[in-house]
Amino acid sequence: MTAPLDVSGSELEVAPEPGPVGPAGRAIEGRSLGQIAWTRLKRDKVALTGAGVVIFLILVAIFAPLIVSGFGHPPNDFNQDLISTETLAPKDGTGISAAHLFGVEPVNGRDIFSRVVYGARISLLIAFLATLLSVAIGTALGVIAGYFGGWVDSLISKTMDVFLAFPLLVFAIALAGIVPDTAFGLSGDTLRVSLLVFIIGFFNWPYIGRIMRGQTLSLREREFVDAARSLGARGPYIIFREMLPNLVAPILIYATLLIPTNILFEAALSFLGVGVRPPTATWGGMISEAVRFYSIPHFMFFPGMAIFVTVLAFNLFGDGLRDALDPRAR
Amino acid sequence: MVTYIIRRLIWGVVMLAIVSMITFAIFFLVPRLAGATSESLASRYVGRTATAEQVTLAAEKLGFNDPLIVQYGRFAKGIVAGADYDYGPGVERCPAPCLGYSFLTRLPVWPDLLNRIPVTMSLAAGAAIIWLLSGVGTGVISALRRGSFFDRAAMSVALAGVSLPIFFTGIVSLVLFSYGRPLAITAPGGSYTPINENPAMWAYSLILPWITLAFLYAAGYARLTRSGMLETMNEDYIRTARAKGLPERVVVVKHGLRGALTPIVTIFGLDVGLLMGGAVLTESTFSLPGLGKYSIDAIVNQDLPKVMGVVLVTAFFVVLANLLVDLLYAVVDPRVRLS
Amino acid sequence: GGASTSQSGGSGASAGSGDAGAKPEFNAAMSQVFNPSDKKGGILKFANAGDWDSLDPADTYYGYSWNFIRLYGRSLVMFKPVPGEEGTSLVPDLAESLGKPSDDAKTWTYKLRQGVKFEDGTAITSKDVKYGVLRSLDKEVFPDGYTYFNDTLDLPKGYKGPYKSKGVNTDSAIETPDDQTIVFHLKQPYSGFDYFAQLPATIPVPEAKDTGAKYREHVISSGPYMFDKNEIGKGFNLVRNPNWDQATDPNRKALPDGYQVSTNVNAEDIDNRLLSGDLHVDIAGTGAQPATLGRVLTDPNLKAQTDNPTIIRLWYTSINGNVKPLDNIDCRKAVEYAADKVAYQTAYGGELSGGQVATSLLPPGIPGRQDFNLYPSGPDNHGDVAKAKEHLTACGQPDGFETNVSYRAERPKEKATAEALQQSLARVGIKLTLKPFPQADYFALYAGKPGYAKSNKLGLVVNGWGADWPDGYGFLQQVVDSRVIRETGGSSNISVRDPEVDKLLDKASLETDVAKREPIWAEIDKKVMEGAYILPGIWAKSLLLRGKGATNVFYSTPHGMYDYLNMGVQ
Amino acid sequence: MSESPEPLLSLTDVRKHFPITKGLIKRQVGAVKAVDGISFDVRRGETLGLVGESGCGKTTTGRLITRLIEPTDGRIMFEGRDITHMSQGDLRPLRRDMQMIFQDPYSSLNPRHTVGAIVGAPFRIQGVRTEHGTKKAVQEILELVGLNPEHYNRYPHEFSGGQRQRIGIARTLALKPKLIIADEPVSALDVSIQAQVVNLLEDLQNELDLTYVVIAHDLSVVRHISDRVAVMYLGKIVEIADRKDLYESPMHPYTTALLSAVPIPDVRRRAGRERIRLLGDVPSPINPPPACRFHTRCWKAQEVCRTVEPPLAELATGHRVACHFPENAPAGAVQDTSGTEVPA
Amino acid sequence: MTGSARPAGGAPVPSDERRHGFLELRDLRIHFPTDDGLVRSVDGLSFTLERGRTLGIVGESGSGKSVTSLGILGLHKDGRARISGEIWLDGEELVSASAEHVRTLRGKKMAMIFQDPLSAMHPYYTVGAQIIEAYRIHHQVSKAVARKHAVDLLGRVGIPQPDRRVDSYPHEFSGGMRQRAMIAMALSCDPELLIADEPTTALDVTVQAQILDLMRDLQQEFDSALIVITHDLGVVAELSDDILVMYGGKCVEYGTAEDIFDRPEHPYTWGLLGSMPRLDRERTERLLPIKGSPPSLINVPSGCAFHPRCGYEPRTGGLGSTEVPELAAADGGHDGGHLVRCHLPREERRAIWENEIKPTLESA
Ligand SMILES: Nc1ncnc2c1ncn2[C@@H]1O[C@H](COP(=O)(O)OP(=O)(O)OP(=O)(O)O)[C@@H](O)[C@H]1O
Ligand SMILES: Nc1ncnc2c1ncn2[C@@H]1O[C@H](COP(=O)(O)OP(=O)(O)OP(=O)(O)O)[C@@H](O)[C@H]1O
Ligand SMILES: [Mg+2]
Ligand SMILES: [Mg+2]
Repeated sequence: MTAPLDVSGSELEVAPEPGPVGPAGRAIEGRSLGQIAWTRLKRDKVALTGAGVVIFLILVAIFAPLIVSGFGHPPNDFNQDLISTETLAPKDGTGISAAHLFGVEPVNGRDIFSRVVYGARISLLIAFLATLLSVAIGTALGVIAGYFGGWVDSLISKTMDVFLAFPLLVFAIALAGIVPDTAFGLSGDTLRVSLLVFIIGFFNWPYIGRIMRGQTLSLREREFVDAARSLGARGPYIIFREMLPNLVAPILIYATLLIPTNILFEAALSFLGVGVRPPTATWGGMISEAVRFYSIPHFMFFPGMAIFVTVLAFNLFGDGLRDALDPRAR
Repeated sequence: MVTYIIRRLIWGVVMLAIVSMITFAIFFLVPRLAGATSESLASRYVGRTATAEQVTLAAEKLGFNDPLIVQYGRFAKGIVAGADYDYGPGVERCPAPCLGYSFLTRLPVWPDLLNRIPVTMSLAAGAAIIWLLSGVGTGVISALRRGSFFDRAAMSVALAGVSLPIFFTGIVSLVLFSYGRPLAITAPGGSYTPINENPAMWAYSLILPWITLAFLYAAGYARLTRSGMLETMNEDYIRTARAKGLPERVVVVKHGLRGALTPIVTIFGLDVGLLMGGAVLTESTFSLPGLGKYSIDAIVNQDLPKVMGVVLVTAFFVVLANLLVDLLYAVVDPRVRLS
Repeated sequence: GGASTSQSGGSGASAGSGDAGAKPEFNAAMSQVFNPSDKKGGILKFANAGDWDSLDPADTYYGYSWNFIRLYGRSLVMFKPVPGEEGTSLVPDLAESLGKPSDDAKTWTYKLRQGVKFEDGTAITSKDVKYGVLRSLDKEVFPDGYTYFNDTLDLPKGYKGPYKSKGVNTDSAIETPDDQTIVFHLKQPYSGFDYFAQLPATIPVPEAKDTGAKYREHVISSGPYMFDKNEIGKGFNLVRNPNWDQATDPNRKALPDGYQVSTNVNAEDIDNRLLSGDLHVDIAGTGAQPATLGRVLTDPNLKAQTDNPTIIRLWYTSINGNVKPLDNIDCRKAVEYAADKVAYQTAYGGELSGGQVATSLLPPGIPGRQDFNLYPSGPDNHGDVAKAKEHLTACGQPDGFETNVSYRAERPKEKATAEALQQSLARVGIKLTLKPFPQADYFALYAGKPGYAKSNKLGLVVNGWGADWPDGYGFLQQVVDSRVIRETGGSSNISVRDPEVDKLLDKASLETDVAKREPIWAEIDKKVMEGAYILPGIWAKSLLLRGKGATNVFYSTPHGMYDYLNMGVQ
Repeated sequence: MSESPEPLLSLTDVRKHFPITKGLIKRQVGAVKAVDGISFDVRRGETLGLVGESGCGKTTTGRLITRLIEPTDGRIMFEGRDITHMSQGDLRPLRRDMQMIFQDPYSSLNPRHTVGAIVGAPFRIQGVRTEHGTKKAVQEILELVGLNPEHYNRYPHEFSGGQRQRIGIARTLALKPKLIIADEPVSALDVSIQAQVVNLLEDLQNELDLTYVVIAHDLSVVRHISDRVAVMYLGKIVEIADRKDLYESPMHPYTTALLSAVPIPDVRRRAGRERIRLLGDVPSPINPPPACRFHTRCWKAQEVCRTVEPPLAELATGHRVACHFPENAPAGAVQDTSGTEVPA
Repeated sequence: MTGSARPAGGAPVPSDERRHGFLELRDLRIHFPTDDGLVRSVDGLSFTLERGRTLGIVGESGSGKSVTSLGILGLHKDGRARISGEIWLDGEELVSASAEHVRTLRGKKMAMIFQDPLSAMHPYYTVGAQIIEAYRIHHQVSKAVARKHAVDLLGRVGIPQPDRRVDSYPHEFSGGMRQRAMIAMALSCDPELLIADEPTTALDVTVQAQILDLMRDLQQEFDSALIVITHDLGVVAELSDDILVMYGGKCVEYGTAEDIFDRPEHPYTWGLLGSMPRLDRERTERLLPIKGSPPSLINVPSGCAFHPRCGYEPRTGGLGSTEVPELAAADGGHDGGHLVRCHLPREERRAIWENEIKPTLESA
């Protein structure tokens, strides 16, 4: 049984090639695997483009207020003078102008550019945090299951089975729908974001958990673990010093590939109306509104493209990262 | 083998029980933690002009005054032993598995589900065939012509495919190919026709959802198949097959694809299993009256018996798919032993 | 005044002045029958973006369902199926004439027509009507519907409907002295009982065929059509009822050979198919989708395929005096002044599809209504910021205040309204936070539950109300009577707690003289507005798309949509 | 080679059975009898070679000695202390004296650690402080095993197989152990590199006064490196003797067969050699043949071999054999267990 | 059994029409362009092999042994490899032949036995099916006939109850049986050239002995040409008539088995012999290892690839590190069949062997 992103352990190690070092051979700097991966990555133009876009998007998200204030249209401000009160559409069709780069929304004339820019904040924030949560839970439980084996493993594995049998989206919708407006000392966007992070992150951990468990199982068989044990190393030492460094690559790969999945997940929840509360802009939420106005295509186009470009960039970067860290897959 | 299946089935039942308990607890507890009383809960399920007396009645009838355990017990008992149902003029037996009665319509949930399953099944099956054929086919060709124009083009499309949210592609395709088009290639949803009524209409009403759903999955499968093929084509046994003088086609299909297909079959089984629980986004985008749309509607209406029913059915399909996949694995790969 | 006199649906005289009615133009089906015809045959295609609450006459509470149910069920009386004002008058259906009240208006007697049969050929008797009414009283089995009969009939104490109170003598409430006569006894005099008699609950139900909650799966027809195939969630077909006799029915033409109804159809697609002629009726009757507006209104040919009625429905926002500082009337008035009515209107769909800016509660069309505006919102209806600020100062909050606005999460228009209020009130420093709640729980658990609304500071609650029939009492009682507010939640009235209003309501219900009664409605309206308990948004309008190929199309005022009774296929 | 009074390591009837479980409740349905009652001593300063075919339990024995796995039965004494069931905590200090070299130079070094971290790990784990800091100590050891101390900051993947094996050896040497268990230390290496490592092991033994247990399947390597050799078959020791005795006059038929199966790199002698060819493979340790486990493949097997298990008896000084019909046995040394001895 | 192996120099082959050996490689080069640089896996390899004779190829890991064998079978053709030179098999040139043509020869005219029989057999097909498949590709016979043939073959290679085991999957076989099945598969079409790439490395000694016996017997029976690739000099000695020692993608010494074992002339060969503990000799106190480690095939050391590890390099007067030595006739070879690639003067090599190396190997 494979999770969508399966990265099996042995693949991530440098295959035993005849060492490039002869006794009299050229002196090679002490290059770590990370450095080698970086050299590989540097040659991968596509992945670098992806990385560039990702960084760009992160900057956009961070500096959204600055960018938007430059154009003078806060994301929630109405521009109803641009809207026809009969058809609800922008009077000139789209409202695209130098002032409104992406045009304005029907009904209330909010600036689409500002909303798309602000949407990046929510999307990326939730995707990052949820990924962090999944990875943290998944790694912790996966490693524990794989390392200790026995009933601990059975328990954790069965828990993962149960989680994987849940109709995820249904649960997410249900939970997001029935959690009250103020809870756990939080409210407003903070609560919603935390809730979404929790839901997305919490329901996704079994995937990475399985992978980490498999990786740990295979690492446990490696002789260097025995070596550490025969030196008298205790569990924590083995887990943290011996195993974790070897799990960094799969964690990194999985996390990068999980982020786009989570972006899509968040968009889906927002689309279904259980995301962050309005009027805070989200891409999924904008598309869901745009559905009613499909005859005004630019309304749907920009948030749709924003999701597409973001997810694509992360996927490209993730693929490249995997290729760089995992030479066999090339 | 038989004991294996029995063991797996027992575990499957346990899993369904756990899933149902968690679901029940979430829906039961969260509103109560938010301060709802059994009366205020009941007032969801009566008309807006209902009097306090009617609300109390409804709370009583729906059993909201009982503790959590009792309510869950009643639900579980219905599944195992069936339940009695007061439909007004008399009492009717709802045989096991009785998934209870909708809070809202007071009608049994099970027939509803039976009604919806064929829709979801049609959607899943059709899409699955399309994506399996196109995805695996593309993946194989890409792997064999690695680096070629076809490979690059196919992989770019595939990457785009996995990067597009399905509700977006769904709507765009509806706008492009259906809404108000004189030559609409599909009915835009809601006009689902059962296959036994009119197979042509059935296919017509599903073609767009199929393609939209299949596109997403086909993209993933193409990527998966390609990397799987690249990996198996590096296996020693492929070299052996070539050394025997087999034509390349045989090497690729009989030896390479056969080896690469096993993990794909596994994922395929699980994907279809999960889809059987309802492709929520696809069904709501295309207004298909399947399990996914049903679950959304149930949640919106806070109709717990319906939610429980659809969750259980989904989990059932997942458990079943898991089992089938494992059995299939043993058939496909003679090295696997079930124990 | 009713314009069309030539088209009296009841008499069956039509077709004469076909030319005027057949020309497609904007509002062509508003005050006259569009495309009149007597041609029989064909199948009428209806589609519904949602699903029925129930097809059972005892259980259904959707307006379109009351409109549609007349095809397979005959209640004692009905609204006259004609366009214009005349359509709000009642005519007998199953009964031979309208109800005969006793002097004190506590006893109402109806005589049934001879020769009316169920779809299986058995004759319909007054017992069947009585049974239909009695079973509708069981709110455990039929939780959804109205409670008019429960509340008004003089039932034995503790009576719970024919299922649970089997064999209980109910003659104190309804008597059936013979097979053709049915007599209703009320607890209190009620002069408008004929309005009750038009409710689907008076549709006869044969006791032997009653399957309680499951009856909705196959309702036994007493009208011209009966169920053929019914798949709940997907749709159903109606075919001709061979046992319906035109001679017994002056109201119905029964033109098409059948009806094909699909439910859960994509709303956008319904519009497209209506315009293309692939579909005859959008059964929900709520009008065009936003995406269609642009298309329809900019194309004169398409615009000619639309009608734009005002509906007896008010979209409004409750101003919750339980929440500080809205307990201060000046703060409430500040809200009334600051709100941008145009934004409100746009949120609901604009001038045509949304509605007309409302200045008070009672929508046009309710008898006795008066036009007044206590809080003029500036020359362009964008709100009067200066006045609002004045009142804020008076209220002691010169810089504004913070509160929440709640709405139903599933309703995009309410969301847009909340956003619009947030924007417009922000101009005077009133900061609103949006609080969406699930529709199913909106009144039961959140906004409609005073304790919750208070402790969670739901200062503004986006709301809406339409009358079950065009009458002041029906419109006002549920939304302004403070006594309908229940601590356990579920009430529609969220903000109006004015003893004087309650007193006026009581006065009106005891007043049997219509001429004296009707001015009271306007008085109540004024009182509520003076208290600034409610921010009226718009009186709803809808942009109805007239399906191509349908005949005898006209707007029915009491139903707020096209009349489905006598349509035919071209 | 003088016998010291107390052996450094002593195994008495040690067993390791890996359970095979089945079913929902993990019922044990059998066991892999990987090691099934072996006894031997290792004296200070000597090298004991352990040979046998794949799967006969050599690695398991090594892991039992280092207590990476818990013995099922028997007793393991190290420096006079019973470590058979000692807790891992109590073992920790002892581990300084007992180290293990692993077979696979690729998997025995953590690819994410630098050479310095790998060789310095023993200090860190055991909490040992060195005079001039760990780095200095590590560099000294690197030099000792013939690696460039400047390679301190490099990663294992930058080294060749032989160099990696040296790193592994350096790690074991860090704490100056008394006993080193080497599990197939050279079998993953090229012939030309094998010799380097073998020589290194020998040099280190001389320099540091080490005791080795060398596990290998290559008989010539074992002969080269060992003072005494034990031959294992299916979880049992079938013969144990001084190197010379074992290679020149093997007594167990299995040893004989093993020796004659080794291909000889001598072209002229290949025609004339008499060979003993065993049939088939080693049977499964789950269901080992009863009595003498070798009887299924033994050309000398008699009925008694199928019914009576031959004890590991000392037939000549320091030469123990478990066989009913040993070869090259001094006359009269054979215990007549069956009474139906047939001369070989 | 015609003639003995013909030596062939690395020098350009004369253009005159001379008879080709049954298998003849001329200046074969197989290079792989990789990210890190060009890998010269095989760099100018030439040899000749006649039917009925066995050639052993020894060399360190990565010296290009497997690449050579796959090259002969044409299995690099559709890969990234750059192949030049000539491969003549029974009068046909294979490097320039079409891939399709080479395919028809594979399995029928030339076959291969791989090192790891478990991974070299498809895990999802029975052993029988895999043999049958190989047979039916080249013979138009029914399934039943092919199956009978497979059973025969399995019996021939010593698998007990072949009619039953034919339906087993590879994982159900033990290591030795797998290798036997692999051999049966290779032999299914009576190939005239059989290449065994490390046929026994994965096996235990006792099983290795069985397989070596089997191969020897089969070769005599089929009279095919056999190439045995290994890094174990013992195995080579057991089977080969001629031996080719590879180092860094090149042949460094070539000769009859006797030449290589009795009169080796290349320092690398000496090193191999010295680093190997031998059961047939007295135990030496110390082994004589080759210092250093194998060369990178991307940055092949300049001059003689072995020079960084060669103890005698100083004696070449700097030539070793600058000039690639020619493969030239050695001193004592029969009819000049003993070739060595070394800068050391012939006499000096001879003297070193006789005086310095041989005594240490046989000491003690
Ligand atoms: N953890 C384990 N669980 C179950 N069986 C095991 C385990 N470890 C080893 N075995 C089994 O015990 C037997 C002996 O294994 P061991 O690894 O000791 O053999 P070995 O002599 O070292 O063989 P090799 O030469 O192949 O390394 C084998 O049959 C093996 O499959
Ligand atoms: N497809 C390839 N691409 C790049 N380099 C390759 C390829 N195949 C082989 N090589 C390189 O060619 C060299 C020779 O490999 P080859 O497999 O022939 O060695 P070998 O002598 O068979 O070694 P071993 O004894 O380990 O089997 C190695 O350095 C290897 O890394
Ligand atoms: Mg081992
Ligand atoms: Mg090789």
